[in-house]
Amino acid sequence: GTTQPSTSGGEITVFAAASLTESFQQLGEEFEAANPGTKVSFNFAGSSALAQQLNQGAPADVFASAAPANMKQVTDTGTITATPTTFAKNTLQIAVPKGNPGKITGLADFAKGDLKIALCAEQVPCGAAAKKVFAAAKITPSPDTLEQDVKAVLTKVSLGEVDAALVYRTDVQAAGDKVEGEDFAEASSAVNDYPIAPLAKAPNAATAKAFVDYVLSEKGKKVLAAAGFTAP
Amino acid sequence: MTLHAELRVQRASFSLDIDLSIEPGEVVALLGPNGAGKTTALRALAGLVPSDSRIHHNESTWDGLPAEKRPIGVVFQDYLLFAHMSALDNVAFGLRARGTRKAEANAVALQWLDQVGLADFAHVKPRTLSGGQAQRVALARALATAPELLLLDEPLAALDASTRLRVRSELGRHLADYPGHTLLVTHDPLDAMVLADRLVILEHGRVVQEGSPRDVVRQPRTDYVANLVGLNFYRGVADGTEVRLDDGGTLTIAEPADGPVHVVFPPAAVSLYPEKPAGSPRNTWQAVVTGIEPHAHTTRVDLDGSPAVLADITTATVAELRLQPGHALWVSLKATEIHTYPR
Amino acid sequence: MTLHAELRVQRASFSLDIDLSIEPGEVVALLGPNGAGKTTALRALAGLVPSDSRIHHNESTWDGLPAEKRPIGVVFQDYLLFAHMSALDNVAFGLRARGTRKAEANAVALQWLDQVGLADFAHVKPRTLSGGQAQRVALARALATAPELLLLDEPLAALDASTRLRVRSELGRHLADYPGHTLLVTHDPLDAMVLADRLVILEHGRVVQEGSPRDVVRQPRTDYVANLVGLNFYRGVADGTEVRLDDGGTLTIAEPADGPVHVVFPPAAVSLYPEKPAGSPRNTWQAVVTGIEPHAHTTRVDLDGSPAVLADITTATVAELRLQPGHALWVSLKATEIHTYPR
Amino acid sequence: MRSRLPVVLVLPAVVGLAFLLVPLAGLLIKAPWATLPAQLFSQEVGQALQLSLICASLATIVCLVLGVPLAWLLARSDLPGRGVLRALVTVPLVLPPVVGGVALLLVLGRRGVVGQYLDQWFGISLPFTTAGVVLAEAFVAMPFLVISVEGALRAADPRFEEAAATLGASRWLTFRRVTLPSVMPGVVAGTVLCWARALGEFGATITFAGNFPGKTTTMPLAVYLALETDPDAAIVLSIVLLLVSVAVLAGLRDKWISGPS
Amino acid sequence: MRSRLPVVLVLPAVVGLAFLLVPLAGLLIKAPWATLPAQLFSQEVGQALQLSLICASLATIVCLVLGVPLAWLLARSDLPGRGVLRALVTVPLVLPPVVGGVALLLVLGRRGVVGQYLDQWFGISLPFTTAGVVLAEAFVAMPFLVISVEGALRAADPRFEEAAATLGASRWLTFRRVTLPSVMPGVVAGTVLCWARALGEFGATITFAGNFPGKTTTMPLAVYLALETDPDAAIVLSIVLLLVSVAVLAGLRDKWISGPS
Ligand SMILES: Nc1ncnc2c1ncn2[C@@H]1O[C@H](COP(=O)(O)OP(=O)(O)OP(=O)(O)O)[C@@H](O)[C@H]1O
Ligand SMILES: Nc1ncnc2c1ncn2[C@@H]1O[C@H](COP(=O)(O)OP(=O)(O)OP(=O)(O)O)[C@@H](O)[C@H]1O
Ligand SMILES: [Mg+2]
Ligand SMILES: [Mg+2]
Repeated sequence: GTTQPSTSGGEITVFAAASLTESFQQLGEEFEAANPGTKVSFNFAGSSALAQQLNQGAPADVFASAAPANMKQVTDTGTITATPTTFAKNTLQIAVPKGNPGKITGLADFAKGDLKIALCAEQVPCGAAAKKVFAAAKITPSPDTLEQDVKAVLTKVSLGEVDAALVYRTDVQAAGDKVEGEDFAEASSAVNDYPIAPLAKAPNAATAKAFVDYVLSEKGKKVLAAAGFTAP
Repeated sequence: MTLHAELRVQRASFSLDIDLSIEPGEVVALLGPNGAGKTTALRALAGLVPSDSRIHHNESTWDGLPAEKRPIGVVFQDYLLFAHMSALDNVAFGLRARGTRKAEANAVALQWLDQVGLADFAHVKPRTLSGGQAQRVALARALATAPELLLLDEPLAALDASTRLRVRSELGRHLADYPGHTLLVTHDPLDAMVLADRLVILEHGRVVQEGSPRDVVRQPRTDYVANLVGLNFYRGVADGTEVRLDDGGTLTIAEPADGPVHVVFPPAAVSLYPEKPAGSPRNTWQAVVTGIEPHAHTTRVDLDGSPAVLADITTATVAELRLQPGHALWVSLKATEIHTYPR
Repeated sequence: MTLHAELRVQRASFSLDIDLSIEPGEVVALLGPNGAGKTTALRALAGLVPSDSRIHHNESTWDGLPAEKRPIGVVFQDYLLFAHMSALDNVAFGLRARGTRKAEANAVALQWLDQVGLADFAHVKPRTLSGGQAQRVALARALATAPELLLLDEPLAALDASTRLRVRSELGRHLADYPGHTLLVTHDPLDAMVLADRLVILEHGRVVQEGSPRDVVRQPRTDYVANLVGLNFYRGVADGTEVRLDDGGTLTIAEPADGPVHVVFPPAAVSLYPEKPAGSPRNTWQAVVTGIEPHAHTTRVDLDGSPAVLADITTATVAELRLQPGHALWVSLKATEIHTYPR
Repeated sequence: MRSRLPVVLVLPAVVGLAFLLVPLAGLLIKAPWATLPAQLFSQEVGQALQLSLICASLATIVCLVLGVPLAWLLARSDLPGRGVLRALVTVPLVLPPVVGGVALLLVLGRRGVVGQYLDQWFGISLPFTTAGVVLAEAFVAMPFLVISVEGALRAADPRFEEAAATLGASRWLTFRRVTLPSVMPGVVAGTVLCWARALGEFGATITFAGNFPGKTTTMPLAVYLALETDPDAAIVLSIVLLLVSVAVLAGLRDKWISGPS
Repeated sequence: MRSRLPVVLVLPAVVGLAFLLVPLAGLLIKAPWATLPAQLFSQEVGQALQLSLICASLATIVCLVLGVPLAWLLARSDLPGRGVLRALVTVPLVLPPVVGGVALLLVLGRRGVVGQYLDQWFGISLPFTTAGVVLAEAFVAMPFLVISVEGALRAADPRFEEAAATLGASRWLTFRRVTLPSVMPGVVAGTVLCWARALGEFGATITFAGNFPGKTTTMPLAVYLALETDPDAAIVLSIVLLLVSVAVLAGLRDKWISGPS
């Protein structure tokens, strides 16, 4: 059966987007400390893979997605019936290699053909966001590559393969000192929401709700803010 | 209990079509020139080649049976020893396959290796055996399972003269004791004569002659067989004591005959003279030496004439006549040495 | 221009240590029992086995040379035809490897295939050749490059009697014309006698006898050689016309000798009688039949006595004496038939 | 006793070797070695490494048990449509591993074609378990084994099998005692490919088995997560994986292999 | 003329076949077939498919040219440390492909150990080009070829090479005319593995060569991106890739293979 009553006290499984790895691991530890007897295990992977798994009946209590689209894939099938809540937002930043060898000063440089530019593919959230930003700024970028995720973009930035890229500020922060971030004005025109929701058939519904609440709490916000997320 | 086989195999440009019967305890030797189909016949009996053959034995038929269900033992022309097993394991393989326990199988295998004189090589891999040693292991492997039908493809070909003598007589002893049926493919007429009760001569996939060694030796029916047993051989038409040979020449014989006959006489019955001899022999004709082959105690001389003829003479005579290819000589042959029989 | 080779090979439990010289145009036959090291010697000459051998030829040395740089041709004991090439391509391979143009190489190859009687099989894959056919292709392949040193490992072993006669005499003709050096490994004394100018007998990796075929046939020095040439062979000590044999028995000889000698006589010189014969032969003794092997025209009888002896008698005599293993008979031997020579 | 190696063979061989090894050398040079000891002895890495080795080995065993017979069937039997079957067997190679994982979920997931019955009748649920990791790795790695072994079987001389048959050996005995030992080098090659592929497997694993530390987080998954948080650590982790696999392969292969040359 | 196939072999073979094929069947069943025609005839898909086939084939050629000699060197020469070399050659198998891509960038990238000179001296920059795709695929796929061919070489009887040597053939000629034809089934098996692996290659390609439609977007990359937004479309794309590869493999292999059995 799929809905056995919780027998293992407070153990829950959280499916979370890979970009949340660091902050959610910390949140999990804090949550366990705050609620003795509970245990949080994580399954970190790409949001779309997680959505697939959930739709195939994966045993999870909570889903935290990096994009509303992936959350929608799960709510569409009824695997999640609760209304998802946005718990964090992420904005784009210009990422350049340490020392900014391409002398990038703003979004306008993305139109220069002689620079190596990496963007995310339109199909992934950061690519969709970048498209909006360029539309708002009325710039036609000349990318050399349209990467399938932010990490792939950052790898190329940190190795100096590209002179500039457009990625989330949280990712720039995680990439360490090999990558420098530059804010730009048009970033506000494309903000990415991170939704979270407990599953309809969560084996441990009570603890699942408690964990969602904890993420949305002030303590949760602080951890997320430290990773570079902005509050919803 | 006779084994009856009608073997029919069709290959690209070759067809085999022979009927064979082998009595229990009988050893049949299959002789024939290279490419005659001896190996093919053996493979058809073993069930290793797709064929329309029909094989009956012991009121049962083998037609549908796969090779491993046939109670056979095979020695292959190129050994086919399993390279990753020791000689002992090779020999024990058939016994193990038939369910004998390991210790027992090994004991029997060792006994067989001993019989072929290779007990010391029991734990050696085939790769390090010499050609003859490998052949003997293959022999032991096929014999070890005491099969009902033993198929031997040139079992003695790679053995040296002394080992061959020994293995041949051991094989002969084993085959004599052996209650099953044996088919022996060989090129060596001596092996066939010594080991077989009956010879079957194959040419171009068909049986051309069949009979006891003695009959075949006395009355060959094809050039190949005559060659095999070392006789001068002609076809001719007899009219009383005269035989007109198909390929030219006439011979006088002692016992009158009539109609188409085969004519044979041993090379040793032929005498050579530098001048036309005067004397009792009824047949004398001139011939030219085309080849000389020294044997251990005699020399074989190839002569072209009407008819062409082979002569075995003593090495002393060769020296005395100063034989050289191209020399013209007189050939003399007593009528009583010539044997004829109907075609 | 003589080829001098000191062949030294160390194998697991076998060592080869022989010196060989081959004159230009000379054919040396290497004979020996299975496992004597014939193939190993051949491989050392071909450069196929790591060895401490030293080979000099034509004022140059082959010691460091890899096989493909040596001007050799090899016929292997198990053919080693390239399975994915046609017979023609196999034969043409050596010529192509030496840079001959394709059309020319194919023409020469076809000629060679024709010489071994396989022109019709030019475009056939080795897998579909019979054993003897494969051997002949291998022969043609080795001869096609007209090598300086021709190495033949049992080149005639798989041939049938008539083909063998033909290929042997063709091979003999080719070797006679051939200006290079030839080493022939064979088990068949007849092949060796017919084809070779000199025999080298190997046992346990050492040369035990060497000489012209005639000398070896007359004066064998080991049991193996005596067996090979078909002689009764004993070691003994002579004192005038008496020879006391090492393994028991005494023989009277015609030509007085002294000291340790070898004693030989042909099995055909031995007569058998049911009763003690009275007459001229100086040697008579009793013996028991242990084996009977019919040959084409005579029968070989194995007798145990003092000494043990082999006798060749006519098949008629066998019938007359009603010979059976276990029978006791009288053996008679003329002193003049016995040949002795110092050990 | 053979001549010098021919340049026309040695040159491309060396270029090929360089092509494969120089990038690895690059990794080794640029790796932040200082963090290596800390990584090596961290509990998670130890766990992931252990899990990787166990799962890859189990997957390899599954592949051997199922794949070698399959290779034999493809090489030796006279099934109709062997050509298509053989091509189908190579398909999981071409499939992007993530799609392979999806396919496994579709079939063996809790709502899958087969999985729903496994779940209802036996209470067995494969996704998100260590068994799931083994399955995912086996699915991706098996074609390597099958194709290598089939190639070896096709190159082997079938007459030895005939000889075994005349000695009374059933097909099974012949297979075990004659065929298999004679194609051992090919089986070893296939096993190495299979094990290595299983060890490096990522896409199908994370999709089908998820990413649960201690249960399904193998080294490649750990590398993936490390790429999210600390790219340098990811490289160090990869090197750890490399070193372990080289050690295992170099240690084992020469023991297994005792062929010619 | 042989007996029935033994159950002990056929059973695991059939289970293995099912294990490989049922998930594919699952994909086929669940695929939204209605969208297939639209996908098939869309320009991007056509472009990606074409690029995939071209790059995989080129990568396979690179692998054959470099890998077969390398396999020969490993199997036949008496280099010291062959065991370790052999293990090193398998390493790109174990490496998560993304890390393999990073390794390639470290060496051949714009700032890479070798790449910076390629860039400065010749103006050649490999990342983000089709040549980069070929290189990345070759790097990942070559070990498959090398190991398969080496296995086949080890199982081949070296005495045929000796026979060729006595006929005056150099090692190179022997290799071309004797060794290679006799291990053809192994080479074919390796080539199939190599081509299939190159065709399905994703991680190293996107990391080293990036993703730009018409230049570096191969089918697996297209599948990946489709997975992000429309998993059904991704499945259809995968099926297209599968069908094409099965057609190619089934068509070619039986032509190449004419071995025993
Ligand atoms: N697999 C095959 N396909 C086509 N033809 C074949 C095949 N095997 C053998 N042959 C042909 O069948 C004929 C008979 O071959 P077989 O091997 O039976 O001869 P054999 O009498 O054993 O000769 P040998 O004494 O030389 O061994 C030959 O002409 C041979 O070329
Ligand atoms: N690779 C090897 N490793 C170890 N021993 C070997 C190897 N090859 C051959 N031998 C041994 O060397 C000895 C000589 O073998 P060789 O093949 O030279 O004999 P041969 O005289 O050719 O015999 P035959 O007439 O049976 O072919 C044999 O005892 C054999 O077992
Ligand atoms: Mg034959
Ligand atoms: Mg030999």
